[in-house]
Amino acid sequence: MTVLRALLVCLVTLLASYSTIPAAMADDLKDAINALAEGSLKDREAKVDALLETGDDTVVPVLTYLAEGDLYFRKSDKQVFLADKTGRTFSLTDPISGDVIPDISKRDIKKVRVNNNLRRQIRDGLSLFALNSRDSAKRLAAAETIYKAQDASALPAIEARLAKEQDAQVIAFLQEARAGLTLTSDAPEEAKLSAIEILRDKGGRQALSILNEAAETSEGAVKDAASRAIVAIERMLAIWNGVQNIWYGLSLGSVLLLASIGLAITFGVMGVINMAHGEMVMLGAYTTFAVQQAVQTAAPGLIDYSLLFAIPAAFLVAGAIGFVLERGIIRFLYGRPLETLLATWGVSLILQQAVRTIFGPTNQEVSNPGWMSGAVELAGLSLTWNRIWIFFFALAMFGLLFALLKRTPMGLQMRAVTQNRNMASSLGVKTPWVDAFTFALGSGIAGIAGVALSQIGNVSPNLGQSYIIDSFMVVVFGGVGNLWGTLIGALTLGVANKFLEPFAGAVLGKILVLVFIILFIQKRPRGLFALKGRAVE
Amino acid sequence: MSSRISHFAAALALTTSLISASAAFAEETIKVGVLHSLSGTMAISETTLKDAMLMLIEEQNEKGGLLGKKLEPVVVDPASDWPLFAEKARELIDVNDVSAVFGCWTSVSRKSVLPVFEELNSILFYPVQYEGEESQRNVFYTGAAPNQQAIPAVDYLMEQEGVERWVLAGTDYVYPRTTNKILEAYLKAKGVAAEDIMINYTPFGHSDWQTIVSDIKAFGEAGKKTAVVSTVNGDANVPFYKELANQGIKAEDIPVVAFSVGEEELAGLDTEPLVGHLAAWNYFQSVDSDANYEFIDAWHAFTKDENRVTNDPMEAHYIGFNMWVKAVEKAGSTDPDAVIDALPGISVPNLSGGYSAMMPNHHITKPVLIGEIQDDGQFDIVYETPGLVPGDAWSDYLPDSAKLISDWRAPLSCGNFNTETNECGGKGAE
Amino acid sequence: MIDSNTQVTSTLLYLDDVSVSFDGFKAINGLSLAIEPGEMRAIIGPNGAGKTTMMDIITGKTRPDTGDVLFEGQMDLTQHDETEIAQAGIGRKFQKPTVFESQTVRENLELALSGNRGVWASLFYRESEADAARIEEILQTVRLQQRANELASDLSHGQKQWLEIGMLLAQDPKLLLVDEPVAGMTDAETVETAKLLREISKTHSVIVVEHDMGFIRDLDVKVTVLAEGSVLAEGSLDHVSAHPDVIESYLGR
Amino acid sequence: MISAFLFRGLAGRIAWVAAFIALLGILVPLSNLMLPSDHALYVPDYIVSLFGKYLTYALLAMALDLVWGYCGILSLGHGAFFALGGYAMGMYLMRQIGSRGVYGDPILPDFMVFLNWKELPWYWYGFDQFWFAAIMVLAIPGLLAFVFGWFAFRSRVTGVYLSIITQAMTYALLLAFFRNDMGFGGNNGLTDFKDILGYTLQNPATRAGLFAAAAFALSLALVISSAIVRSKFGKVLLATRDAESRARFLGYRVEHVKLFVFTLSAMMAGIAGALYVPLVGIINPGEFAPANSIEVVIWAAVGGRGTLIGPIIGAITVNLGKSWFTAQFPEYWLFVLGGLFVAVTVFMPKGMLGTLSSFSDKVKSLKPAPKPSQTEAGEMRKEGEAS
Repeated sequence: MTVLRALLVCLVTLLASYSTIPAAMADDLKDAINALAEGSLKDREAKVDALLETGDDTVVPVLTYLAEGDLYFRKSDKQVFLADKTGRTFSLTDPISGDVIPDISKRDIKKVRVNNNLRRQIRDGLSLFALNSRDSAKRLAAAETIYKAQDASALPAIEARLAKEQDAQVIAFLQEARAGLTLTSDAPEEAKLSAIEILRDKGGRQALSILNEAAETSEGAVKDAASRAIVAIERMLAIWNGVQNIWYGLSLGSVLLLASIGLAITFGVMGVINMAHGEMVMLGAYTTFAVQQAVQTAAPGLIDYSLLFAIPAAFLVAGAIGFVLERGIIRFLYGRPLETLLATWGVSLILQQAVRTIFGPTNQEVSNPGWMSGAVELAGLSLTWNRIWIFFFALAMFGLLFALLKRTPMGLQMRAVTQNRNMASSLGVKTPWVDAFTFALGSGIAGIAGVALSQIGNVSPNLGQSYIIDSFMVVVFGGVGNLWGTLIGALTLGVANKFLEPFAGAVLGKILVLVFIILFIQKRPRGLFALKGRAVE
Repeated sequence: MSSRISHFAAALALTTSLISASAAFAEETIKVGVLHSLSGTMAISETTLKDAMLMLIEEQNEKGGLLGKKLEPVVVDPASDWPLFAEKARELIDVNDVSAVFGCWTSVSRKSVLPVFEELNSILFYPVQYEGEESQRNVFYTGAAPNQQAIPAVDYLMEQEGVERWVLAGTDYVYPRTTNKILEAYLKAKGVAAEDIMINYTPFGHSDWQTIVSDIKAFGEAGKKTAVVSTVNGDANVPFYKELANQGIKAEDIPVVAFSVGEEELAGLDTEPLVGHLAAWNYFQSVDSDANYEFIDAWHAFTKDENRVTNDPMEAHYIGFNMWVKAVEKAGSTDPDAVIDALPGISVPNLSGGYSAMMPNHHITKPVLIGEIQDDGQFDIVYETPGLVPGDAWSDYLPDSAKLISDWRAPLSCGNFNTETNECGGKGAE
Repeated sequence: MIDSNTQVTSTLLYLDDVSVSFDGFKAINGLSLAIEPGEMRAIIGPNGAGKTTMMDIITGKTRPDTGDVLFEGQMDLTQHDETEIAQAGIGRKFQKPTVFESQTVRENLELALSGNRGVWASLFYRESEADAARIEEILQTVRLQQRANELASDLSHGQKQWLEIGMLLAQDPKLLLVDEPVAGMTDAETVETAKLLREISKTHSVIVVEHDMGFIRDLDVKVTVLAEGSVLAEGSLDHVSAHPDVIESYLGR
Repeated sequence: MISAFLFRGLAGRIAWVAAFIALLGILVPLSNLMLPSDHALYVPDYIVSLFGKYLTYALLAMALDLVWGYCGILSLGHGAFFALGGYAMGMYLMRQIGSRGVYGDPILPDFMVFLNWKELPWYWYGFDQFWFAAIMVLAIPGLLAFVFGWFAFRSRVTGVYLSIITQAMTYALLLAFFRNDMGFGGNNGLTDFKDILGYTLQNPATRAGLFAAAAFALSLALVISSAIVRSKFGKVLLATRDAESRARFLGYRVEHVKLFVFTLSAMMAGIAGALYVPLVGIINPGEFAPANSIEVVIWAAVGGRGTLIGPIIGAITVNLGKSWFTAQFPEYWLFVLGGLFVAVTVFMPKGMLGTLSSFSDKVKSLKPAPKPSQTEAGEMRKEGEAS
């Protein structure tokens, strides 16, 4: 965004220095721009329209700044400027001359107010300007906006651009936009029929709503063709809906997996009923916040990558606290699993209140980096980047942990100690240290999960509480002590939840999943992946 | 044996008074109860209100206190545990002998303490927007009733943004249920077809919004201008807005207007992608008035934090506290009956540059503001009702509630007077 | 195999071609065995021969994949659970002594004493004189009368073994399954135990699983050798120890 | 037979504690109602309702102890039975409001009126009668526990798996009762009660009566529980806890044993809930929160599990602490409470009562007293065994 704006300012300056605009016209424009300062939001719509109609490139930066709420006027003379915040003051750029006035106090200027209507109007209007941009990506975005806006007045611009456009994607969008407009106009039947075909191939809900309208208002061949197209699109939508639902389920499953994977170690492998697990996740999320703050002050350029620093930091913070917890409390409680529940519950209260005291009780802001924002449209699917990252991140963490436990000497020792403490100890394994490190590992992993979960939810002292029950359900459902069980359990519960949600609603869906877990445990009293045979006893 | 208990009680009372008395030894004070959760799920919202109350009391003491005495705050933590609210209310009134209590956030906490205030005849100032359908002699509602928030917001969207299709999304509890019932009736009265209204409820703390947001998106792509009216509560908002942003729902296309999202909630969010989504309140930190600037400065000085935001329930406490001070001065005592009788008609400055008055139904008059979220976490006010809107205890859009009125002045002195049967006690026509 | 109906009905315990496998591992493989009323049988076999699994099958803890298990000729044990089988008259002593450690020796015996096991019956149970006398008698038999009121957890390993045998006696079953009764006992205790078991076998049928050859010799009963889940040999101890397969699989080499 | 059975429950210190609680049930209300408020022995209203609430918590903790301390079933869902009993009572109290609700509807509770319910759901029928509600207070938690236990114990779900599914049960109920469509008032639950059996709830005398009821209920439940754990059935319970499969091989139907005690305990929890609701004036889904059930476990552990009396002491101590800390150190009380839980589990694994009695055992053994005879030693251990 900032790059774009810098370019715009340059453009303005360039335009001004070559002074390609005749003086009289410039004055008219200046008045039209300064007029934005006056009047109500409603009046401003007509003024924006007037500016758009000039077709003058000078209005592009003005309107862009207006849409972003960065257009200000000077209180003294009602002159409108493009404002950029630099530290505590503003630097103002004259939209026509391009002159820059630095160091203006907030008190001397006032913002030109804007609302959703104006923003939409500007976005749609500027898309016609962008249609002639040299950047094909911008043209594509503009074409998409035009398709979505379905504004009949854009038709001449579309035709004009189609005549010279080379980029196939842009052409496709513009044709689709034209098709939609044709269908609602009084064009001849043949044109409408081909428009229906284009829209049918395009698919999606907007095409569906255009076709629906066409089917209602037209007759004969057009109506039939539209109805057929509607059926075809609806069928596709239903299929994509199913696929989308599976993705939602997997995504929810990956969140559950993240939340429970640390617990699969501390509870599953070590048998500690770790009620403070959720707080380890929370500590991870707060570490992410702290790292983000630190990066912001130390190296603002790296802010998009602060998450990468947060991962090891969260692991260390949560791991260290887990280590202290094990050495200080839990080691006295081995062999009394139910009492670990009580002690860790107490610890969780303390950690919650500690975070509340240090960071305050309110939510903290952890922003999504650029590469985790937005969504990618894939055929009929819309996949959000943060969910995609989290999904693969969860799988990667699972893979790493699995390899650590099964393939390294450290993992071997951990398994040995948890299976037969005395035997391991007599074989020379330093069991106390292995215990402490195993617990620290589980806690550290919970901390890493907190980094990821900070991207989709609250970062508040209550964060841990909202995941703890689900985590226990996942580990128990999958089978205590079995990592694969945790993986399959998390994904199964996620998908089950998402398939129930459309029918039963979010609340009832969750209740049904819980009832399902209760019944499932009756069938398999030791979870999904239980060991069989005499070894169990 | 019973002596043990009374010894305990004495010890309890003694320690309480010892600790509190250390601040103002041998000086008689007027005690003010602050009943806000400082731990548990609601601490996130309520802690701020406790701080605001402490600031207001401190300011009043600097001005010389009240009736020549110092005010003394008594803070307790009901820990987001609703029955504990009732216990703590009883403790404040019975053991600490407070003159008035400022507190509660959730409806259920208010419902829980209500009988206690009635029985022990004390005063509660309740600062949060709520579902209405209540008017109790001992409670003063300084937050918004549905007609002071929801209905003006819907009007704005309908008139200014031309919205024709509505998603009413809320957390499944009484405030959203009632508000949505009222809105549904209101929208239908305005000619909105049933298929153009989608109602959706989610559990508390709902965190996975993928399905619902994509449903909203689909609902909004049917060719009519669509808006979301959100009564989603507290914790669930952050994941909700994050999902909205990520699925690319822009305010220009499908604006979301929220009644439970203020500056405090936005503090936990990156608002860049949310610019233009709306909230309806009676106060925003961005309100341009001298009183507000003073208040914000005082708040920053009190909390020693330039970044602490102010919000609507804080203003409600500001109004409520000043009303109480004025009423006590008018009555010349802190006697609950005298103060309750003195309160209706009291008018104090609010923070948006005007005056708010306590009405006989124990609700107050307020302007309704509609703001759009800005990228700095503040709201830009895009609409303000021309005059003050009086709070309506009983909604006109619910059939059984429409015939009730509330007036606590003599001779009526009734919170639920049935205008059809002319009887107090909400009696139906039988 | 050994079939003939009269034999089946007169046999106390009858296993025919029983097999069970855990995750592909055949713990019991076509095992057949018959115990006559009043008989004491010793079962030996190397580790993993399926001795404990066999007991699990008889007492209903494990369901066999195939085969018949009949008690007193008519009760199909594969169709009943542990409780029903115990109530039908099969008692079991575990390999590791399992007594109720937080209760006294006397209470342990009281719990084991035969009688109605129902919820109401035990709620309103009052100790009769006959019951008290029976407990005294058993205490005497297992030589624990001096420690009757001590917690079971305070007993020595050998005493726990005896207590468990005493509990079996109190239960008064028709068939006792005794799993390694002398593991961890001193020589003197072992001799005492053998004496005790011989005494018990006068009135009960007993199956003893044991490693201790000296002890088996002391018992002086018919021996069945198990290996890899099936019967390898059967007969007197001298007979089976002369059996070449037994020497091969069990006695080493 | 029954009286002989109950008489057995009155053995040892149980008799004293039960009598003490019952006496409190008489003396506290008397002092509250009869004595002038400046009398040295006067118990103020605030204390009556506060301790009334504690007594119901104590009953809940003791009910949990019966299944956890004696039978080894760690239920993380006992709050559900408590809440269900509370809801049954709440429904009765709701129906008693009659036309005194804000809308004056003679049948429908207020929350149904403003959500436009037209008629009373069928499951609300009968709750206008106290006897019916009283039966439901026992029947609903009992039935849920019976059905749940019947499945779970038959399938031999044990240990932490059982704990977690009891947690799932209460969590599912929490979500269900949050739903306004269920017809139980959603998140707000049931409030605004007016009177019980014709006595107005805002009257201190009614609360004194409820205090007495809670004290008697606790005292009676203590005697019954004690009778149970001292019977042969109690030995079977311990046997099930310590060596479940051994008990099975002795011919005990372990699932029936567990089912009986689980159901009984759920009913006691239901009674506790039913007494709690009129004392605090509200019942809402928050009572189903898994955290509440965990807290009950903590009360029992703090007091000393497997002692019946310990959980009573634990429930009262922890809640007293909570009441006090939340008023004195509103910002820091969670540190204190959390620290207390950690300290108790690490330093006093047997809870307060257990630690106390093992301490007094030690003191006794230090005395150069003549060697106790066998029987005396046995008796002492019997006392100690449960702790």
